[in-house]
Amino acid sequence: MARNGHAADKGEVAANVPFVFQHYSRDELLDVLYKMYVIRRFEEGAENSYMRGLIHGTMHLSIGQEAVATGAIMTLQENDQIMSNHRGHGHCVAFGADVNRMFAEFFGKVTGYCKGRGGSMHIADFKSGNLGANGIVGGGIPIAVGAAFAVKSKKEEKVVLCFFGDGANNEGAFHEAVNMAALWKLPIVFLCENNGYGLSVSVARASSVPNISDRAKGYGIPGVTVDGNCVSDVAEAVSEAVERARSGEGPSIVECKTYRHRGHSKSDRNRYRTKEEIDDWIKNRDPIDRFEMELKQHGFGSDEVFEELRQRASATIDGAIEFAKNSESPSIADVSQYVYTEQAQ
Amino acid sequence: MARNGHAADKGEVAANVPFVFQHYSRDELLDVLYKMYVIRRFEEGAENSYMRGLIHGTMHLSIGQEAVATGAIMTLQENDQIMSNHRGHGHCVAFGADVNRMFAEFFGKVTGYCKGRGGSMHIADFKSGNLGANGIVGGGIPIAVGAAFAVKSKKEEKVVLCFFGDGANNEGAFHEAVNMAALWKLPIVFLCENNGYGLSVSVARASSVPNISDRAKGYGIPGVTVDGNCVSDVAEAVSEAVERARSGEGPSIVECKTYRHRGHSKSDRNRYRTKEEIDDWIKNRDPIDRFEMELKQHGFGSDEVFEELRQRASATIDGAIEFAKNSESPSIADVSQYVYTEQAQ
Amino acid sequence: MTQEARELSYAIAIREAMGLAMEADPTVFLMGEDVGVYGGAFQVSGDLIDRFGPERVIETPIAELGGAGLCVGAAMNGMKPIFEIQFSDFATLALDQIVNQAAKARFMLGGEVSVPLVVRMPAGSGTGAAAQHSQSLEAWFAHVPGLKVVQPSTPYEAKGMLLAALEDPDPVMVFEHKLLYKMVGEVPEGYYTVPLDKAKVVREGKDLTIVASSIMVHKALEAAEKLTEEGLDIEVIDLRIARPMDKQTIIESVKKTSRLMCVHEAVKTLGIGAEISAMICESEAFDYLDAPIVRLGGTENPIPYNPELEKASVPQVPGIIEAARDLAKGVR
Amino acid sequence: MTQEARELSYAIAIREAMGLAMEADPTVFLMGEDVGVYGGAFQVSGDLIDRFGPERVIETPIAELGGAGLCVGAAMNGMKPIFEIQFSDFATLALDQIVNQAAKARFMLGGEVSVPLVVRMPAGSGTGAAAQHSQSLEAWFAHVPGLKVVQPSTPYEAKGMLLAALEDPDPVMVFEHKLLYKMVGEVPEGYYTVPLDKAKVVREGKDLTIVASSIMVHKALEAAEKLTEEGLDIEVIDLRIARPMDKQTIIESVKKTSRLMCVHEAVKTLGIGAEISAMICESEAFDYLDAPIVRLGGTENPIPYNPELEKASVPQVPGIIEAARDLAKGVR
Ligand SMILES: Cc1ncc(C[n+]2csc(CCOP(=O)(O)OP(=O)(O)O)c2C)c(N)n1
Ligand SMILES: Cc1ncc(C[n+]2csc(CCOP(=O)(O)OP(=O)(O)O)c2C)c(N)n1
Ligand SMILES: [Mg+2]
Ligand SMILES: [Mg+2]
Repeated sequence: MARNGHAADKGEVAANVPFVFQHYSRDELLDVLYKMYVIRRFEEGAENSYMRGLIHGTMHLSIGQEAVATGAIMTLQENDQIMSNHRGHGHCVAFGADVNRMFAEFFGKVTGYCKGRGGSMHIADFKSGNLGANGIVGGGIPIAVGAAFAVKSKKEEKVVLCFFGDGANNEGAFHEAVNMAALWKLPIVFLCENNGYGLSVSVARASSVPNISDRAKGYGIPGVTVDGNCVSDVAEAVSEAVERARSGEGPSIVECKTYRHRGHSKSDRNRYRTKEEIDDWIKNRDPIDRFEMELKQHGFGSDEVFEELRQRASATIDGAIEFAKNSESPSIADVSQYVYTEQAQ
Repeated sequence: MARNGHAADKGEVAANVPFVFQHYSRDELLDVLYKMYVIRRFEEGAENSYMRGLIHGTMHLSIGQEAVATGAIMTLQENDQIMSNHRGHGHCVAFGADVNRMFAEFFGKVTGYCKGRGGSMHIADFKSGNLGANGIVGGGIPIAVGAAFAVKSKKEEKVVLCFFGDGANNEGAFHEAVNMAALWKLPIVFLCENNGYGLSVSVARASSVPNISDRAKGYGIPGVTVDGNCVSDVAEAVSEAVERARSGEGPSIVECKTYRHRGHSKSDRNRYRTKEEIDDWIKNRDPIDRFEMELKQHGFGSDEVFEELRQRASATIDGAIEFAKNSESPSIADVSQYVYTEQAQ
Repeated sequence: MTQEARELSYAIAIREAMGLAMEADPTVFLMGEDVGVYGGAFQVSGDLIDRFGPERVIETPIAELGGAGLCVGAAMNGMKPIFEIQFSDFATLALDQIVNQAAKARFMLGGEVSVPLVVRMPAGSGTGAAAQHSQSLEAWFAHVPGLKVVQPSTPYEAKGMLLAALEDPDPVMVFEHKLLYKMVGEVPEGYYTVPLDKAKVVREGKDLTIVASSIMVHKALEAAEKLTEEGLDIEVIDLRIARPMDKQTIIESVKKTSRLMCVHEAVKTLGIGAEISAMICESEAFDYLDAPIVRLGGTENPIPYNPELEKASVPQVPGIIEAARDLAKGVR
Repeated sequence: MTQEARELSYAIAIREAMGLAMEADPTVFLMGEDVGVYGGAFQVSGDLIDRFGPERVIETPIAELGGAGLCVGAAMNGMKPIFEIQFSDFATLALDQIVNQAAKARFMLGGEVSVPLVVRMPAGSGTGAAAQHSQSLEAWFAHVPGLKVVQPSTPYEAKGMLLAALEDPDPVMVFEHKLLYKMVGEVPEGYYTVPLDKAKVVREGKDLTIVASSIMVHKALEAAEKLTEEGLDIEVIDLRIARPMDKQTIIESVKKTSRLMCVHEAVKTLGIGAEISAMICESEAFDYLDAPIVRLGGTENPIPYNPELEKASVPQVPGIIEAARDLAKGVR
């Protein structure tokens, strides 16, 4: 997997070769594509299960945003951590989570990452370094900064990559946390996944600046905006920010402009977006289509190769849904378990 | 009073004549000086009463910051409003409050602005448009924006001038409120009274940018920093921001750099500031000394005139303390009065 | 307007109340996240944006503290804001403005100002939204002098109490239960108010009093109905208002039935049942009690995602039946 | 280390606990506003900055929500933060992180993480700091599963409970009463803990039980002492922990004395006394009660600035005496 692999050595390459094709091997990049497929199938599988009444509650699908999760996370090293948010399935998968346990969680089963207690909005893979999704918009941002604070305190080399949405940047939590991270030069990257809307409210109607990265100026830290549907652009900007964070120079804001193909959550009638807008993004700006094309252009893949990866992704998701279905539900008697840490007497 | 008077007509004046000497009459400026004296004496009287056990609780003195309150408020018009904060005595006086009722409040008397229920941290003069001090750092900022929202809704001409400290700008409330004010172009001016410290923590140790006005960039609004010990510089910057707000162009941040001569509150041992620093501000940068000097330079006053105003200010404060002493305390039976609005049955 | 009754859903009853208030009073406005073209997360505001435009139906950025503060300031300046917090759980972000500012402003200023703020909050579990979207936090607010706290249980109450809240000069917190939004019931047309100081006996009985709030009123009624088969005659009181509590109605009922049970969805410890129980103990009704007061409330855990665990975390009809039976039959 | 006793103030006892914990465990740190060179708003951290440096005694910007969140994240990543909120009233700004994050993280993640966070908060009235700096909000936190809530009443408890809180793997809220900071009392040297699940009988008696918390323990003791003159023998229990409540100690006492009074400073409605009263009503002790349970709590208003009104807003010794006398003598 790219996340755990090493970037290919920088060699002499033509300046117009995109970043990832300069720094990652064919296998690594195909693995990124594979992850994008898995995310897409995962979300489709979740949507389908939801519609069939197998999953309840609510969920926020990231279809259309796969390049952000994969492009950002591929730049991380083994021990780095991520903070996810409510739209976190893609982050989780890209970070290497076991989709069986993810689906099991959505099905409310004990084999799930949260043993059926958390569901989609609290999905985490804590032990691997995914600090978890969050049901509170912006709620994860100070926690991520705290994780980075601990990293610095313990003099570790880790970096924390903190995902948040364009809507989240208007929360006070964002402000307080970014200020402290900047002040103390903590090893964190603030990655704003700008899909144009915070639920139904467009960025223009919610934030007083055109780009979320403009906020960076108010904190004296770097802020960049990139095409969030281009794996390479995301990876390039994030890797620069990660390097900066790792070398002790402090945080940056990387804004990735993208789009969610689906509604905000299950019950969205999409009255705040035009059909044309949605169609344009689906047909002309799909991140997977684009990455496939680029891979082909660089001779790193073919329709056959892609199709095989797609099949593999589908099989993985089908297996995960089966796993989830066949898993046990928690016992009602255990309803108050995990509230407090069980202590040896 | 300058606040209620009209600025003198702009005429042909030398470019190097300070703003207030171009736009305000001698009487108006002497009234500003008088208000500075009143604030200074007021604070001294409060401090003294506190030390003599006549006032209890805590209070935050604004000695050394008189040019901000007076310079800013002199630019306002009759119906404009202000939002004060915990260090609000000066704002209150400059806005025209009755010092008798202020002292009575500090003495916990029914004749006080809050009938003895609020004290220094909640002093207000609501009916005149001073929306009040606040015990919560940053707590007044969203309220001020809401007041401005009401002004805009009702299509009034008012402007709200919102005072806050350098420490307050790190609160999430600041961020959320400024963003909304900027987004909706509300008629408000954010006036940061930067006295170098939020309690014991210097701006450099609390904010990730050197100037609080730098935050403005993150909201896409104007931000300026001026010498807060210079009445004219304050008035010039604020009047520009007020005009902008009044004409529907939205908010600005005006940062006034100043210094508090006293400790943060009653119990401050000043371990976070050097004696040299404090002495320098007291001896060389006192805003009253400076304004006196400027008035003299422009032929608007003399030592005799000043002395007379000082005497008048002292007498006013002495009278206020007497008034407070002689006022009645609230009845204990009324302890739960004013919790809810009394409704006619 | 005629006072003819029709059937409306709880959500639409609330919308109707907001519409009536906005028509009648130009200072009323609705502010919150996604209350505009989206129609509100629970489709309560619906078409209000079309009727009143974006100047009176105001979508905020995602900023609960700022939004609440804005409404406080607007209220101080003569407006009547309705602030919708998308889920009551997010009130945790706005509490400074609600508790330290809105609730206390009048008192701190010695009566010089009123803060006629109405905060509407969808609350409660049952939607599978897990721990951060399912809490019942009304007891916190009921602990705060300066606030009024109401929990309408039917479309009728939802409309009438909201209109009363909008007439009230002080801050009123309205907890709307998410599972009630689709409940349909009779709602008079036109303007009417339900006073904010009276509980309501929704079923008369003589063997036992159940005081329930919000959705639990319906569960208690269902339990009471079932228990008639066992010959039990249960009185059910809809608490309606958590602060100020209508003690008298509860006391009278307990004096009649001599047995009291409180049912609410909030976590049992320090839920409103604790106050009801303690209040009765202090009252003249204490001497009438034939058995200890029983409380049913949420279990001592956050609301879990798994639907069975979620249900097990709050009182359900079978549990109410069992507890009521035990209480009615056991004599101490 | 020896366990020899000396007299220390409550504030210094807390400082000593923090110092001991920081010496013993490099992951412990103190974070808060002005906790560095200033020594803390109430001079609790004092010289810790000199002893442990700015990397472990961290002054934050004025940002309670962010600071709390930072501590939650640091705790998840293996640190043991002590977060000082300058006044407990400002916890209103940090509640999302405390209630929605810290308290629920372990549960929501199915036991995969612990949040060993200690939050220290000066609480209570008596300093003339008025409505936004004088609240007693512990009941809010005691309503939240996932939190522990402690209220040390003496220097001994302050040190031992804080050390216990720092050993605890879960979030513990420590409410320190401002007026107790200067109270002097015996404090053993060295390391010791006071368990976080036991109330304490601080005075034995047979006629009446008073359960008091925080500063009210001292007022209750004073009242009890005075009432010996009238021949009354009063038992006083220091509640110490509001969540999880030590029911057994209270139940045993009530079974012995048959009369119960709860005294706390928080507003009476839905203060911890409500829970104690309701809990006793549900317990086997109900049958032993010879009189209704009495609650004394704060009056139903924000804390006023005027010192006489301020005092009148919370229970004082004469009021406790009067209520205890009435309760002990009146038989129902
Ligand atoms: C504090 C808080 N406020 C509101 C919500 C409801 N809510 C959930 S997601 C969302 C939109 C978030 O927008 P953004 O940050 O852009 O993320 P996106 O959903 O677009 O990925 C809202 C309003 C919430 N969960 N938490
Ligand atoms: C929310 C909140 N946090 C902390 C405090 C305690 N406090 C009162 S004033 C103050 C410093 C404020 O600094 P600044 O905004 O610069 O104003 P200044 O006191 O310098 O005028 C602090 C920390 C408070 N009152 N409210
Ligand atoms: Mg978005
Ligand atoms: Mg300052």
